[in-house]
Amino acid sequence: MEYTVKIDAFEGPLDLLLHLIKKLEIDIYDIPVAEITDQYLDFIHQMQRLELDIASEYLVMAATLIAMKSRMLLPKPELPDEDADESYEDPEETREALMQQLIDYRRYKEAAEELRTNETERMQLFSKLPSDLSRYASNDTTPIPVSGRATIHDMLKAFQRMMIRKRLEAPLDTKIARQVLPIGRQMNEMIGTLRRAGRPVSFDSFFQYRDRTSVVVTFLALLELMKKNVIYCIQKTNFADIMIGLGEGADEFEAGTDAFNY
Amino acid sequence: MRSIIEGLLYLTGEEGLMVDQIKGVIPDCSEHEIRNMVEKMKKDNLDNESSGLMIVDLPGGYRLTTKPFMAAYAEKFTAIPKTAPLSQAALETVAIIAYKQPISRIAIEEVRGVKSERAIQTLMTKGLIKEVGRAEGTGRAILYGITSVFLDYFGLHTLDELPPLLDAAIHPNEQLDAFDLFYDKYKETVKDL
Amino acid sequence: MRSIIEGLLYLTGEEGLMVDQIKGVIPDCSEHEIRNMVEKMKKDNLDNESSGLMIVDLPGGYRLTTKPFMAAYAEKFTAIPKTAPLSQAALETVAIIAYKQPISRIAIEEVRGVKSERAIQTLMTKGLIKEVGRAEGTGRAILYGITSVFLDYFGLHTLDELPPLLDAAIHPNEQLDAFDLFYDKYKETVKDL
Repeated sequence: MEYTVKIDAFEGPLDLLLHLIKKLEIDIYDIPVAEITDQYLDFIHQMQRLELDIASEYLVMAATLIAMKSRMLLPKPELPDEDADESYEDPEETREALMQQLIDYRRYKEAAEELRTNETERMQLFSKLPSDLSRYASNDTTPIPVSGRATIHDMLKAFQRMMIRKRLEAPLDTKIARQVLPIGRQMNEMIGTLRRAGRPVSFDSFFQYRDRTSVVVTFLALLELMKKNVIYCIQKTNFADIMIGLGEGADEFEAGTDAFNY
Repeated sequence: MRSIIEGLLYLTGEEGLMVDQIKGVIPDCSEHEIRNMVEKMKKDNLDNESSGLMIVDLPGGYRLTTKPFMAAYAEKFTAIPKTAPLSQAALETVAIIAYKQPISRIAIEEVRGVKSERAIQTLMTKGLIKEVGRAEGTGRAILYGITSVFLDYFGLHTLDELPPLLDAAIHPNEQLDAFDLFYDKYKETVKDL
Repeated sequence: MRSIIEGLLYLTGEEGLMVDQIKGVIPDCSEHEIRNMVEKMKKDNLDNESSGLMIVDLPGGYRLTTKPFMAAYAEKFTAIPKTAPLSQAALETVAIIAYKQPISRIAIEEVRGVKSERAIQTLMTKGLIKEVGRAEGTGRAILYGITSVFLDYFGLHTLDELPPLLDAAIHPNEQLDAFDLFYDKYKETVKDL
């Protein structure tokens, strides 16, 4: 028989035995000890020849199988020998125990396979990070619940997510940073956004690309538009979002796209 | 009510939205009404081919996720670190724990026929299992049980939804009682992870 | 196409989704087609009274957000005692302070890329951070550091027990493994207390 599988493809001697039983089309409820022992030892030898590390569990199982096979070849004692140093181990009982162990293990292995399906399905599903709801919180002075405290793990996970988030925020095409961003075009872009929104838009939302050039150009465009009364800015309270809306001068404004290049 | 639940599902995202929390926000609604409504929303989302979103069950609540077909696109856009699937060893180990909890390491190793220390370690750090007590007698071996993270990880609402074992040697009722005993503790674990 | 855009809008959440990013995912679509589609989705969402979400414009893109009426419910939601006591924002901020103290608000915001006033406020009121001095030079910005409440809260004896911060930006997964290793030790420590 050719073995194309490596030993680390198995989760231990029971897994290997189940593989052999399946391959040899043996009835798990009636395992031929001699045959399964030979096949098992063959496999182990093959692995040894390939100089693979074989975990001690595999060798223990090999020893058990050999002991069982050899006892089966011996005649059964007529009467229990009470003077014997070792009590007689009935190979039939050993076989029965091994069979039970294999059946038991196979059940969990099959359950694990079903869980694998669940896992795979679950990994296809993605969610967003929870929104920051702190702006809705009326007060932050609620004491920390002792039972539900965060752990270092939570903190570091949060940190890691932040790093991923920042990577996602970076512009997809980094060449953009090197391009000249015409302020005129940026001004038109902003007016377009405000018109489409039909209501004031937050200051922050204009600064989606965080590279230096686009931040500077966007900010200059904002200042220019404010000077020309095309837009207005309001901030209701300290630290509240600054809201930007279209001003009186918006209708007649038209920036030349080549104006104010930087 | 439907719009409120949708809004809250959006805001809570990956964290998920508990039925209790919905009740806190809409006190006039019974748990039954909430559950019926979400089931309806779930179905509508699935039926609606022009929607890329769906609602999945969590223990005690729900979570809004993208549909499976979105996976290829979604990976690039989520800020949530992707985890590697469990190793075969860890998967077998967690299956044994789920069906036989509370269970000691030695008992797990008897079933698997191999050392399972590392698999248990992995499962602990992933928060899928936790220590639920100590065995009687000498040694007082640590006993392990699953957490609600386990249920979430495998997309199960309750432990009842575990696939039945082939030759059912475990009595389902015993299993349930054991689960109830731990349930409160699970909740704490999840909070601690 | 509509379902893909919806899914991506959900995943990007508050960050928003750029038209360029949509084009990157659906290369066959022109910017014009994308804009038309989103305009239609926008309208449908507004008209649909059973939806709590709407799409708003950003420069160069769009963002999915809750409808204005949701503010009252979001407020109610935040008033419910939470299972997760610190928000993602607060956890990020306290992590940065723990590793980089003494540090000013501006420096924290540079790392996070977003305003952090509220998060700092929250951490101050919970006693996890405190003012530890003033920066040199103009402005003399307030510098923040962690407190002994922080150590207690996160189950540390000394600051030395904080796991080393690897290059998280480059190797997010390795980073998590390092956390996992640390977490084991941390749990053992806690157990002994």
